[in-house]
Amino acid sequence: MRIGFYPGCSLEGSSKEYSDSLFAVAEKCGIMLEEIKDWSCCGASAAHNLNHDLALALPARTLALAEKQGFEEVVIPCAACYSRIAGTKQEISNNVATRKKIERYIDLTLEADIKILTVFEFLQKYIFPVADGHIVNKLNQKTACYYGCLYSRPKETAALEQIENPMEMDKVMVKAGATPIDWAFKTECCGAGFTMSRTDIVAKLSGKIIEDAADRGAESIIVACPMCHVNLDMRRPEIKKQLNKEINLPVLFITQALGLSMGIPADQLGLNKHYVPTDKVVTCIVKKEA
Amino acid sequence: MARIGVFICHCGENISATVDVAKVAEKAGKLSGVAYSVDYKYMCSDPGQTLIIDAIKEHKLTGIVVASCSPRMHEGTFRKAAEKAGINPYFCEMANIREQVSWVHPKSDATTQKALDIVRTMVEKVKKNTALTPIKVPITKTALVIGGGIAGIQAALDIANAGHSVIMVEKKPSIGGHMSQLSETFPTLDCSQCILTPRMVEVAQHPNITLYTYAEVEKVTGFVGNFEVTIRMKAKSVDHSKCTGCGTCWQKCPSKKIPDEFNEGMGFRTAIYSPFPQAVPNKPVIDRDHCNYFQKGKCGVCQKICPAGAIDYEVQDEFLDVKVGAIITATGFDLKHADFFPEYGYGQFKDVIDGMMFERLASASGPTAGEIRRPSDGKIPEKIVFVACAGSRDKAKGIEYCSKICCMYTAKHAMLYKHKKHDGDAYVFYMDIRAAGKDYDEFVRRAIEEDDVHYIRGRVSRIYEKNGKLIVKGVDTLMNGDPVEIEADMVVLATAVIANQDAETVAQRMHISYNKHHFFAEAHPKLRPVETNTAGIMLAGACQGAKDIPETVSQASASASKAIGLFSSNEMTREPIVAVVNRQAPPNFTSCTGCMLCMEVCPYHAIEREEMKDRTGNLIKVAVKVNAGLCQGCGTCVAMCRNKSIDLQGFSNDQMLSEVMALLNS
Amino acid sequence: MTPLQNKVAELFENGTISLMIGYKNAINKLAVPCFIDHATQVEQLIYTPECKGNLSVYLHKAEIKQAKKIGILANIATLRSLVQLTSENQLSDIEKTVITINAQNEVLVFDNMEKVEEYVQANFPEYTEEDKKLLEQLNSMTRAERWQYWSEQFAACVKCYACRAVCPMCYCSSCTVECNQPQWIKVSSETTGNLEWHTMRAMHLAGRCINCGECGRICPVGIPVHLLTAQMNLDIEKEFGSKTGFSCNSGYALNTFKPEDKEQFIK
Amino acid sequence: MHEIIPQHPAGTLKSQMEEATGVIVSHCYQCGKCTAGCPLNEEMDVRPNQILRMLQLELPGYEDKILSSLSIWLCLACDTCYSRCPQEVKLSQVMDFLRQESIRQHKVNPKAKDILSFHKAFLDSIKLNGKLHEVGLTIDYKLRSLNLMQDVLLAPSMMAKGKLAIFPHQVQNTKEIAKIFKRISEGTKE
Repeated sequence: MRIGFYPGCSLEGSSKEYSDSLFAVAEKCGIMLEEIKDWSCCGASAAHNLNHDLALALPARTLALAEKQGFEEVVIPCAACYSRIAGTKQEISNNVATRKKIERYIDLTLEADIKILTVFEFLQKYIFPVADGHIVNKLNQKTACYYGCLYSRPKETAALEQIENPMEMDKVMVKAGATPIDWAFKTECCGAGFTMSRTDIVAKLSGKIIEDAADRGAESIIVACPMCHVNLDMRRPEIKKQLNKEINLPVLFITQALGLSMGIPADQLGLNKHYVPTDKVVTCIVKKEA
Repeated sequence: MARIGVFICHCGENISATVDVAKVAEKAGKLSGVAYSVDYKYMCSDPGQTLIIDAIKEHKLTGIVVASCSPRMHEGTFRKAAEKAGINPYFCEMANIREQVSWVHPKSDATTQKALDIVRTMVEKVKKNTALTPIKVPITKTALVIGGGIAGIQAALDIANAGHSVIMVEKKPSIGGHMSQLSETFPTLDCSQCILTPRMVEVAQHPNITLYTYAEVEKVTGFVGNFEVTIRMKAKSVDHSKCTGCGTCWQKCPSKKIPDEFNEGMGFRTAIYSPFPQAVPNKPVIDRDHCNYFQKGKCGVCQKICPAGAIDYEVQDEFLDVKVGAIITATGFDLKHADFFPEYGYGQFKDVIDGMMFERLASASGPTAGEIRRPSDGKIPEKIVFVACAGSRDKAKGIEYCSKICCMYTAKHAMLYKHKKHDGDAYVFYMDIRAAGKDYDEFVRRAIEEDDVHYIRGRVSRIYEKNGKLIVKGVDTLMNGDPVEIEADMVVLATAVIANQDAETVAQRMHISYNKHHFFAEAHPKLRPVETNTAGIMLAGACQGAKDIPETVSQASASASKAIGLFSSNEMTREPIVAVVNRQAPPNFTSCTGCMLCMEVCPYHAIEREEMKDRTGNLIKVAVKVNAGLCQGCGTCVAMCRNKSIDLQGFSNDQMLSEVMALLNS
Repeated sequence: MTPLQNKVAELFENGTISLMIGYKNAINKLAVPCFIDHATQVEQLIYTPECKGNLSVYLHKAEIKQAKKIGILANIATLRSLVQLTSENQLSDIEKTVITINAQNEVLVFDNMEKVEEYVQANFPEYTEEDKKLLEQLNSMTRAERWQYWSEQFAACVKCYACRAVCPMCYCSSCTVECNQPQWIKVSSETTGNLEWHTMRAMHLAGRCINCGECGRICPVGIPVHLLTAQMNLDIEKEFGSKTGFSCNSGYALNTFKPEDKEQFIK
Repeated sequence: MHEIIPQHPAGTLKSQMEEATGVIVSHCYQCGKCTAGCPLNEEMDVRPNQILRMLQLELPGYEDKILSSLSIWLCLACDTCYSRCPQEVKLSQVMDFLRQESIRQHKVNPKAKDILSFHKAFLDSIKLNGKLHEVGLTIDYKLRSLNLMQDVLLAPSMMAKGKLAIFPHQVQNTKEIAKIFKRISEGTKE
């Protein structure tokens, strides 16, 4: 079966390392991902803030293209894109009138029956069955798995089993030989779309998250969302000002951490692209005992 | 030849305001078979009834139609009048021209015509009526009480003290129910066990009460006055006739780490156990799921050391069949548990507990001997947050109803804590305070005014743990929606009262109805609040809906009085509106072919198989018959029968068709 | 002597049966029912493709029941009706031995209904090509056309009740149509009354008809009356997933309630 | 940008909102759990439960107060409120609606200018390229918001890290996207 891949805008730009590391891990395990041809932006928070129809039409176009190109499953590693597209799929399949209207806007027909996989579902379904043979390293550190809002809410599209205390990422990290910590801010909001327009808010919300992780002894934060990554990694100067202290806790994408456990070089995983240095993470790694 | 009398009632202005009653009376008088017709201001009044009685006698009427209100109101009144006048009461029919005509239509000719049409249908029906006699059913004057909590105890004692025998069935090893777990009770703060245990002992010692603990009702058949009940006596593994309750066995039992249900898991018990020191009977049973002997095949310590030789590992569940006349269902409630509230971390954080756990902590017989200590480290909390409506009034979580008791017990909990820890802080997050009972609001005010409990109006969004404290994130909606964050040592959730897990099974076994939350349904929410729709089965306590102790006890006494009322005569009469299977001369006996379709659809299990035999006992025919005691006259069987072998007395096919034809042929 | 005749003779001789219901030759090579009460008469028995009649209809007759030990020669439709009648509690007091001849021309003897049920399930008959075609035609009509079709058909009905007499599922000792207090169905033979009668009969057979087609075959004026219940069976199978004459204890689709039923009224 | 803001029929704000979102305002029983869990409750001028309260009461002046509030622009659509709401009121959808209505009625709170500028710049970037061009968006946003100096130091380092593309990635047929925008703006005007 061909597995479709929807990178979304961030994975082509500010979070390129997320895409790179996902492909590196998939390649290592012999899984092929095929990018949806001619995909467009999901509209992100801007569209649903300003126009509901547009917020449905943009994701619908991509869904329709994926269907046309014969994919049964599409992997969407970006939490924001996942949330917009899964929400659109749900709204369209629940309401025929809406579907007809949107089909008219995008001038394409769609069934909205394609299966959408989050990065967790993708790893669980395709990587886990073969991962053990490829995992050679033990990350050997305490990690704080941070899920954010978009995987856990709203409940109609939540990709997590327990939305108040999700464990999906924690399971991946255990597999990679890390020790996930129990902490309080797994699904709190980081400030998301305010990354440029209200950096003060981002600093406040993300600061609380980083502080709690650090207080509980985490040595790294693991994320699966480009927005979370930008806010937690790139906004450190503002956060430092907000907290009045410097916390040098690196923030890794889940696929980067898993890639490290598979012995994929840090550069290939894009670890050099981060603002908070990731050297400490790499130095923690030990060879997995046979 | 029929001589029908028609009596048109004005019902004051109720009918006459929109219906031309005089015209109806006049036209009805001209209908075929009508010998007398009159209108009158209030037919149900004494003079009205006298008018009817006199007319029957004077005009030698064979049947009457009273055109007035719904038969629900006054059918009984007019049938009695007919009987007084010397005709069979079932020759009296009512035409409902109030609810079905005058109340729902404006004044017009059409309205008057509709009234006349309805009168005409009833005239045609009454022509086809037959004399019916009420059915007499004998009564077994023994009551079955299911459940040995305070509801069951109260009901059993009331019935037993009235001189009738009672069988009480309790599924746990001891009676006492949830009330035995409580610390002190609102609004008087008297000790729960102190007031309950004398009642428990009274039940055990009452000459009219037979108590079966560790037993469950397996099957209920029969009908009011004549129920047949099968009771499963679960294997106790201890012969209670030999056991002296000395306690040697549970002191020596090696399986000591079983979470103690009575203490809500905050303590341990042994595999052979009596649930609490004041248990009735205070004799142990073996919990086979946790007993080494039953699980691993070795141990047998209790048997070796029992001085009375009462331990018997071989004993199996036994079944006992009893006959009873009335059943009181007092099966109680449960509390919503576990990970129901993930955002409050219940089940995740040890110090987030529910109300019943707090009761055990506050109880002198509890795991901390009455000191409020938090489960995680046994420390006395400096600050406790109580969260009301933690599960109740929460549509998203599937429980939209109010659990009714939480406002009061939360105030009590906060008060008990403050009484024991004077410098501690108690906060209550609430949405509304529902304290509508006698002395209830005063009680809550006392908590606020005298004991300085801080009430915050707003719901808690999340609770998480940090540095050994529980961070409670709430809001004060009375302060402009300002967020409130409290660092607490312990959080008590007022979780929802829910129906017992097996409530649905129990209801189906008893053939009683229940709502979507599996609380048992009363026959009428206002006028028949303790009876079920199945005659002879009554409800007591929280199995019907959340309620506190005073209300439970009142309801238990009410249902007991229903049973006592039933037992006040040796037999009871029932309306003869029941289905009958026709009878024909042999060799047919009946046109029923015995396909038994009616048997499957009968909601009351009133249809039985009947075998027709000749003198020598040879089977000639298989058919069905209706048990008049069980039949409620719903008519489902009539609809199912293909060749009309079954008919409903008082509403026969013939009568129904006459009504329809009267309308069509007008 | 054919294997069938031999077998039946043997059953008489060892006392398994005291009366045999089977077919014999009549003029024009027609097969008609015959009733044999002794081994010496077995030579009359035939089993040819002409043996289409559903002999189970006789099991309800008081005279037959007196025989106590009954043997019955059953084609597949008869076997199916035996199964359906059992599920409707109609055969519990009859001691019967069922004989059939399979596609390989072997004589099979069943001494209990479980075996009959097993055989029926393994050899469950399809609708005939002719019936399928007719049903397709009827279903392709508009509602008005269909009403027109049946009105014309039933205009010819003479109310001889042969359809009822030949039907193994019409076993009521007194039929609703004869009920005159109150009178539900017009007794005279005219189109409305005829439609009433056939509609009622179809409703009473809904989900019970075993598709033997006897009613249509026997009709002296050639009304394909069996199509009504044949279509009803298809509908019921689709809606409730139950087949008629398939299981001895299946219950009746139209009065069986299950907790998972989508209707709420029963809860 | 204004052309794609939907036009709504007349009616009170509550009735329009209920019709557009399917949310029933009377379901809210004012427990305040939404506000209690809101990550930005402290920043908000009107708290989430109060917005619903004003919609419930419909007293004079409330509509303006809601539409010109900063709160509706601060809502991050994190959905914490809805996920814990005992009455299942979809507050994030209410907020979506109120923002659109606030623009339509020209009542956007001045303090929300930056947030709105960002959203508009974002959509324009998509309209132009079909995908988001981060450099283009940043420049556009800076011009609109006049926050010219913000993050000036960040861009070169991002580019050095390969996180920013100077030229936009585009969908193959950018006209398609423009058409969708056009159809919606026409469709919503109807």
